[in-house]
Amino acid sequence: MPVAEIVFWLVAAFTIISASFVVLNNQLLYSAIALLFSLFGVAGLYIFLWADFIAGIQLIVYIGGINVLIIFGIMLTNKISSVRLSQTNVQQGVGAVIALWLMILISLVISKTPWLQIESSEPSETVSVIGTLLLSKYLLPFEAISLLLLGALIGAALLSREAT
Amino acid sequence: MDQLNNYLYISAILFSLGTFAVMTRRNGIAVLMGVELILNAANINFVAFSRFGGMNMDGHIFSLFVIVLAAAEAAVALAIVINIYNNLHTINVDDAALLKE
Amino acid sequence: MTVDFIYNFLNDLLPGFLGNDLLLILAMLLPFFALFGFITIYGFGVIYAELKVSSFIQDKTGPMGQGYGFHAGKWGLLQPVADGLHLFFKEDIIPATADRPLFILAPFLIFIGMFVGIIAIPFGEAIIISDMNIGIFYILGIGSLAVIALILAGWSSNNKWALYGGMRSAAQIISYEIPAGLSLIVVILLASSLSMQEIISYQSGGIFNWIIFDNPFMPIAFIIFFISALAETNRTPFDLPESESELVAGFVTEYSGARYAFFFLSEYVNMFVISAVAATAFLGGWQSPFPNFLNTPAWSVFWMISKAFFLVFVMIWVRWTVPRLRVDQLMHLCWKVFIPIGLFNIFGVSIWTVLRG
Amino acid sequence: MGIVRGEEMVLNIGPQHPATHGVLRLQVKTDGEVVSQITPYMGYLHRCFEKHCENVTYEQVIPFTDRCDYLSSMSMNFGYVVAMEELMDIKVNERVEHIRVTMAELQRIASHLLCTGVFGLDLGAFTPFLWALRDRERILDLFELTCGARLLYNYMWVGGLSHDIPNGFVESTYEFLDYFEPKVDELENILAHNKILVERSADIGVMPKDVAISYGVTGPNLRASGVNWDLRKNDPYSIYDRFEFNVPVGEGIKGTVGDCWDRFYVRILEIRESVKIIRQALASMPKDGDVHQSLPKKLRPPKGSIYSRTETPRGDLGYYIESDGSPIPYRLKMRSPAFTALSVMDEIGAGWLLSDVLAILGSLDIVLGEIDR
Amino acid sequence: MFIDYSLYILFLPLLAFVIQIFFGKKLPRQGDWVSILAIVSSLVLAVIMFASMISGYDPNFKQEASFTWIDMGEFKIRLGFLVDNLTIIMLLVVTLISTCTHLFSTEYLKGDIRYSRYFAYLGLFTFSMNGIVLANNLISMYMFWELVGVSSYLLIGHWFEKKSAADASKKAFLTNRVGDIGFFIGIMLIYNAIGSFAFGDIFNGVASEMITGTTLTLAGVGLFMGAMGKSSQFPLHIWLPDAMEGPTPVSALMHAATMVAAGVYLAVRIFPILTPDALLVVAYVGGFTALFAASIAITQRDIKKVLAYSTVSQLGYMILAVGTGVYTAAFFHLLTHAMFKANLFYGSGSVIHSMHHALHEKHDHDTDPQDMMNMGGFRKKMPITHWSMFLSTLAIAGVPFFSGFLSKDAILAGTLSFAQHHPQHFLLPVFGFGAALITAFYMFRMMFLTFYGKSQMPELIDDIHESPKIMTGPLVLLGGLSFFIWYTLPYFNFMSSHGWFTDLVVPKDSSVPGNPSADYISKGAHHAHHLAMYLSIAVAFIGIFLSWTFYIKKSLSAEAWSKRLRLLYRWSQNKYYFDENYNKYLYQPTLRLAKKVAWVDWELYDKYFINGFGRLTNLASRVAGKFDYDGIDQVLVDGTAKIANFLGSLLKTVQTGKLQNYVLYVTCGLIILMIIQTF
Amino acid sequence: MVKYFADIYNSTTAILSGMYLTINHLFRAKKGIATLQYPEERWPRPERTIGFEHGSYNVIRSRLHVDIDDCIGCLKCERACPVDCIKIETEKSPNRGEDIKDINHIGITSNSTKKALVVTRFDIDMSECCYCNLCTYPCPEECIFMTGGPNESRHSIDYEFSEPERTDLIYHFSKPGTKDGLQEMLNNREAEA
Amino acid sequence: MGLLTNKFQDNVIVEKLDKLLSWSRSTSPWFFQFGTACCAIEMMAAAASRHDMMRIGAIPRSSPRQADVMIVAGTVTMKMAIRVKKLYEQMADPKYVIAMGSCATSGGPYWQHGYHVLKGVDIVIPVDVYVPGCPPRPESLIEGMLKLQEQILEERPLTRKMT
Repeated sequence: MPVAEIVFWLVAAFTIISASFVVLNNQLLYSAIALLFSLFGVAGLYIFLWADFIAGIQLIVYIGGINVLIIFGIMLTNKISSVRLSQTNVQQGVGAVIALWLMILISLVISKTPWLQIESSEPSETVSVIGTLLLSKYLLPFEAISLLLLGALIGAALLSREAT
Repeated sequence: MDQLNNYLYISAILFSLGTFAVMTRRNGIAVLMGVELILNAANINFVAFSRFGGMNMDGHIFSLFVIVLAAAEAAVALAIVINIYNNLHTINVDDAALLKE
Repeated sequence: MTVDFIYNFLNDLLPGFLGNDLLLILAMLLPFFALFGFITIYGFGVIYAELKVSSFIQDKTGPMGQGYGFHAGKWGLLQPVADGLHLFFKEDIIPATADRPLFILAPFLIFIGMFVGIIAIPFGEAIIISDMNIGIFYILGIGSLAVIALILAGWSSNNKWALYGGMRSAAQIISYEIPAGLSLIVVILLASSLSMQEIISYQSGGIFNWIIFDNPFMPIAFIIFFISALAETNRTPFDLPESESELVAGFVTEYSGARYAFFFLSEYVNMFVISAVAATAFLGGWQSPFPNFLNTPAWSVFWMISKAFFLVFVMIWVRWTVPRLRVDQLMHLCWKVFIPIGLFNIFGVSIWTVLRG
Repeated sequence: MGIVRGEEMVLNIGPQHPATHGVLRLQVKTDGEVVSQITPYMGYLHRCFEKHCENVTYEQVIPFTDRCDYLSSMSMNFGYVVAMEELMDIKVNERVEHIRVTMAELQRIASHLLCTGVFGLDLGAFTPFLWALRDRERILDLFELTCGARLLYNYMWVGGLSHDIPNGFVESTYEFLDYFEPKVDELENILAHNKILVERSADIGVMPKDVAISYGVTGPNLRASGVNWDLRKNDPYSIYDRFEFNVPVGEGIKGTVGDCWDRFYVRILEIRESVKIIRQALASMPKDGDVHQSLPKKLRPPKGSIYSRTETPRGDLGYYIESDGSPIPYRLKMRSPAFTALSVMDEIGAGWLLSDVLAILGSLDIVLGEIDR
Repeated sequence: MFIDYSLYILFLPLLAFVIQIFFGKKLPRQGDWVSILAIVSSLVLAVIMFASMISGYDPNFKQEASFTWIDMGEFKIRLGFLVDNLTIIMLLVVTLISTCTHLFSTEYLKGDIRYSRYFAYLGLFTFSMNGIVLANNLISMYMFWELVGVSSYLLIGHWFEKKSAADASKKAFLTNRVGDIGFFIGIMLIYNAIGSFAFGDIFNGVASEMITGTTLTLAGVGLFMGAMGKSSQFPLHIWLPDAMEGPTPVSALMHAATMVAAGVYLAVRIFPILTPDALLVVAYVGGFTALFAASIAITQRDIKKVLAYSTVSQLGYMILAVGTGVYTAAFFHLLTHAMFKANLFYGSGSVIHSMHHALHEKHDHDTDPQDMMNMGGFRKKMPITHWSMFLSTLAIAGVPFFSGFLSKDAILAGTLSFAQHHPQHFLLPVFGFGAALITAFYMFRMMFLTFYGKSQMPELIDDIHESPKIMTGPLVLLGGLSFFIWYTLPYFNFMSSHGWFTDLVVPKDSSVPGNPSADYISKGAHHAHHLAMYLSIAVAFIGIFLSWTFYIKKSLSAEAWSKRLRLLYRWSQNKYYFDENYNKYLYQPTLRLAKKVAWVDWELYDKYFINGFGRLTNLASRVAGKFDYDGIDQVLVDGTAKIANFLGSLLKTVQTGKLQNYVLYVTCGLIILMIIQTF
Repeated sequence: MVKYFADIYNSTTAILSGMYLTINHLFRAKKGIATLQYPEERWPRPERTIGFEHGSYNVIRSRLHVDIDDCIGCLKCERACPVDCIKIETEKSPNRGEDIKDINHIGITSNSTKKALVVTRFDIDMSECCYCNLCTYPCPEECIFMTGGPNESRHSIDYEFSEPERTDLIYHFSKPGTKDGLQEMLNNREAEA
Repeated sequence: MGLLTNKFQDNVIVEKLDKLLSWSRSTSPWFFQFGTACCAIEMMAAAASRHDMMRIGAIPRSSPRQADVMIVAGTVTMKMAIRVKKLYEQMADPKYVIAMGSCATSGGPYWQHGYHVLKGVDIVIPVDVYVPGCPPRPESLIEGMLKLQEQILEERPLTRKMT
């Protein structure tokens, strides 16, 4: 097995283990940190998929933005003085069964479908292609998403304002 | 690593883990984390299909959109959660069941 | 030096000595060891420089190696070594009320965040560990790890000062990433690439081709980037998170020994990374200031390091000159001064580019 | 910022904290970064000064007055000897008066230098602090030249001085003043007009006139609030009525009258005025004169009491001495200026950010030695 | 190189403006050196451009650069810059006069409270004027056109504490707006027909008859209305004399040399699309303005007012020339006029400056320093000012060997030839020569009253001094430029085969089919040349002679003649009651109309119609409501709701209000679907 | 808006001028440095040659020293001390002004005063001393003084006497064995008598 | 440090390492600014330009966790004694204490009548070096620091104690 393959499986295992830690841990902050590692692993997977720009975006937006937001959220919604931020779960048994079923079913679908794979080579430049696409073919969605972001910005600001 | 299926399996596992989190956790922020996992699973699929479907970047664009959406969603969701906390002093989503009746 | 280069070199040197995979791993690890050595030496150098520069500014001599017995070398040159050694062998206290795993994780996280950033910094035409397509983007992204590390450090210490420090630094770093990014976007706009090497090659041909002299907006962008960099490294006038007179020692209040040394060192490594990015993006990177002169690989390493060190020196210089800002003034500066000017800058540079064709 | 909204947190600044200028404990209630209430707790440096004085003779009190306000020992000595001389009706000669005034004003410069430097340090500027200390060392050299001690002098005695000034003292003082004046400009340049410092201190912690007066704040803090009150002018003791000098008051150049910046800047202006006074005192100093009054071996003041006040670098210093005719004071009470300055802390400090509170504390220039006594 | 240089010329003053407006007060000397540095650099660049244009002369030289400004699919607007011979000369003129103004102002406005702001606005004005010159299309020209209006507003109102100045600036701005509406209509008409704003496209479009007939005429007249506003032609001329409230250097720069010339420049630019009808309108407006303004100028007492009406008159000349087809002559006159009229304004500024100082010495604050009746005998006291003004006066009067003679002669020749071809328009040359006669008369009247004879306020004469060097410098320079020799320079240029300066701009054929060709016009003008020359020389000397008899020899009494022609005199003195008439017949009726309309709107429409409608609706709704509640609501709607309520209470058990449960249901559903789909 | 830019301008210039100041200090470090390389070089102690008769007293507040041979045991210094850090015990000398060889007691001071008392204990606890110099003034024999300064010929300056043990800071000036020796001698004499 | 302390037999390598370690500790004694009263001012003076403690490697720290040497400068009152002990306990090993000035050494001027003054800080924490003076001159403090360095340099932290 070539080194790259080993690294790939390591990254995949890392991602999944961190993700299960996110799901199974009872301490919120630990979950958030585990989520950080999981997102990191996903960024690694992106690199294996030749999507280096997406990996960079994943780093900046997810790790630098969303994860920090989540950590802030955790700290804002708990008494700071208490270190242990535990939480409780409901319907774990049913949930586990259903989630397992879901996974099995999706895996079945995946394995049964004859996927079409087109051989292609690693592109030398992804950023400019994405940029061009964004401003030509996907201009409308791009604008829409900017509007959405603006709305989210205003909404979040409005919601978190003190009610005075 | 040069097989589409591998990525799809990973994404399936992430997806079901995320679903599990959304189904079982009571804490709003934990639910949010589950949602993030689900979105990531979808993103892996997008990028993987793009990679094995001829490397035509459309998948990248979609995952880009998803990431942006996720950012917006996280911001708004956290704002809501904090609002709930300020009003009800809890962030367990099932306690905030004013919608019920 | 790229991994491939080392790999080929090793392969030529020791044909068949190791398996290909092992050789590859070796080729990957070697630059990391080199990097580690570099960081160690750099750390000693920069700490010594900080001590000395601050002392001279304050009309004193700083470490002179005086003292009892075998003292710290001439002019105290060994002072940082002694500092480092004694820190690493000090007792390592984890407060009983602290959150143990996170308390241990935080210093490593921040150090890794800083350390991994260096691999995308070019020291010469081929002297770069990894020439990424998205180099500058990567460094920005990896830098955001520091935020989480600082929050964790502040929070897990279970100390109010540390908590305040961590929160302040997180807010500060997140905010200042925006103006830093805005001013880098201008550079990307000009060089039309995210790759560090291509940004540098855009600036080839002497000092007047450097991006900072490219058009009248660039010095502004450079200044914004530099000040944001100061803020991101938590240095005066933005050292609120560890401000001595307010928060005792900020988020490192509870850290001692080797863990504290990690925080300490990572601050300086971060200074270097940011300075190197600034040098790459604005000051021509490893390009010599004279066109086609002194541009051999050895010289290029020299230019890169001297440019970065100059900026590090300026950071030290600023630190010992100005008072620190208040939290709201800090945010005011970021959101009401830097971001509007940064946006205006983007606008201006775009128009300039269009007009210049 | 509102990091932690709606959650009040109690912070204990001190007793061991870099910004409290000693062992003061400020219990601070914060809401996020905003401070809602400040309660100073004192007594961490209570050294039993007043009780001590009831156990030692009148001469032996002087070393203890030194230790009250250790940043301006000369002025503390001065106040005590002025009170004693008033009580015993002693008139000291001209030379002694001139030397005393010179010393007190040098001490004022030294104290204000440290205060301005530490204020800068509280706001994060390290370098000016060391520059200020560097110049302060020169003053301490002068003191050392005179009486051999650097910090606690025991120099002014009842009815005179412990020593005459040495030969060459006047010249070295002139030399020092010539060296020093440009350095004040430098200090002012790097601190007073620095935009960041102005932003940090202007309009912060405004102490209005009436608050200052009703809390009994004195000294530069009072003058910064716009009240022209200086005992050297308003109730001259010693020979201060002979000298030409101005009493700088806060004018709110960068903000409101009575803000931190004014308190800081008034001190810099006072440094300049002190330089003026020293120059005049040195110029008019008589050439000779015994620095010791012939007094009995043991000081036995007549029965009675006295309250006398002088202007130290921190404000009005009052000594109340009650004598029962024995060589040991029956009761000695000190009214210390920094105590009132600290008591105003909650009034002007609440509502500001945490960083501002420390700036306000720094600008009040308190010394715990005399607060706790 | 040309495009680069012209961009630098364009943006340097803007840079100076930005620096001045933000940091001006902080800089040493209030930063006037920044503006001067910028404008001098621009001047140097313009001179370089001009020199290289001369050395490698190419009559059809043209460079264009453009970029897309707005791109909305089909709808595209491209902005750009055009550099040709016309532009280069114009740039030279603008930067030269602007430089002179900057230098002059440093002394003239010394100690002014808004000194730096003044320089900033000068920079803004220069920028926008250069923009007009450089524009290669109507829309960017319009943009700069408005910018010129704004900066003119700011500069006229520089001393806005004075009510008259504030009013004058408003008047100038609003009057210009009237013209600009026409301009904009013209632009839109053309864009509608041709689909582009660029001059090249428009000319081609007109040539290929994409727009013809009345539309084209209307468009041309519309565009010309803009020129009318800016160049203050007859019905819209009222703002220019009032604009003299601004600082005198501003008058020299804007109201003599550049801004008002913008209208002429526009007319010259759009000449190829003007139809014969439009040209006639142009010619008559111009000619009438020339004579009419000159007749006002005779009786004015204020030195600057005289110059202002003179300017209006001269601009009328230029417009007249455009209208008669000799538009290169118009441009030539624009050039020479810029030089000597700017010089005259500087001279008057210098005189006013010293008058002002003299009055200040005497603590006399009531006497008007601009009134010519208080002057006289300044020749000895202010020799440099006198001589330079004298040279310019000779030039404007059309005395041979001075620049004005050349350009005026060309215009008159063109007019004469036009009248020869179209005898029914004999009035045009009459306007022209009449105006020339009166011009010579009143200009010398001004000179004589100011500099000759005895002082009319003898107590002042001792305090009158020559202005400082920085003010006389521009005077000397521009006075020197009044000699004809400079405008024949290309003739002596061994690298060029071209004669007179006017030939630098080669007339082009009109794009409108059927218009006479350029060759035809120039031949006609050449034909009429000699006659026109003799006539104009004669007319000029008659005017000068008359003036001499009136004001030096005093063999004819000015008072007596004014009494004799009392009606005319009073009309002229009061500017033909234009402002009053406008006020009476235009403004007041408009206001009254507005009040009437408002009354109708409020009292009638709102009270009766709207409210009545409301009442009606109210009634109808009550009826409808009864039906709605009793019929639909009770039976239909509530019935449905009852059913829904019943169903809802059934489903309520599923509705737990717990998010987790919902997700669970959803996932279950998903699984069931997948199972169905898969197996 | 103008204020906004003016603020930016002001802060920039203020910071730049500050930085100019500091860089000046940095580059003129050689000239400006105020540091004293303490163990190698010392700040010159002020030399005092003032006229009045205290000239023989040192004014530098350093360690106290007692020339025990000159001490007559008058206890004036003990009384003057505000903190009572001087402890003196005396015994009556058998013969006024007599040298007692056994305990190295010299009977006559350098000022030719005959001693009536033998100082059996003269302890100064330097850790309690407040360096006020009050004890040196009343001494009639000028035998207690702070070291250094004009006294340098007698005892060099000494402010560096840090000790790892606190008891080392208590200085015993009376000659060792004085008390016991005197007692023994007196006992002997008694016995002889 | 606790992990390695006194675990090794005496041999050459350990001895060299020992020396290196004690050298590093003695060369960079970071001190904790624990100024309470008058002596604090002289401690500042010792750290300031004229005397510059940094020459011998002593750098002030404001958090006890990172400091090696605690300089107790000034009077310690009964109320403060608890805090002194607490702060001392918060310091990481190896830690040293310098008692600066008379008050910290023995209560100083207040030893007799000072009912509220701790009579010597060695009552609550172990003191390594006593610096006399009231207040000690900066030179004295530096001298005390040098004495402490001398002590530290002679320590052999790694070597197993022969007991």
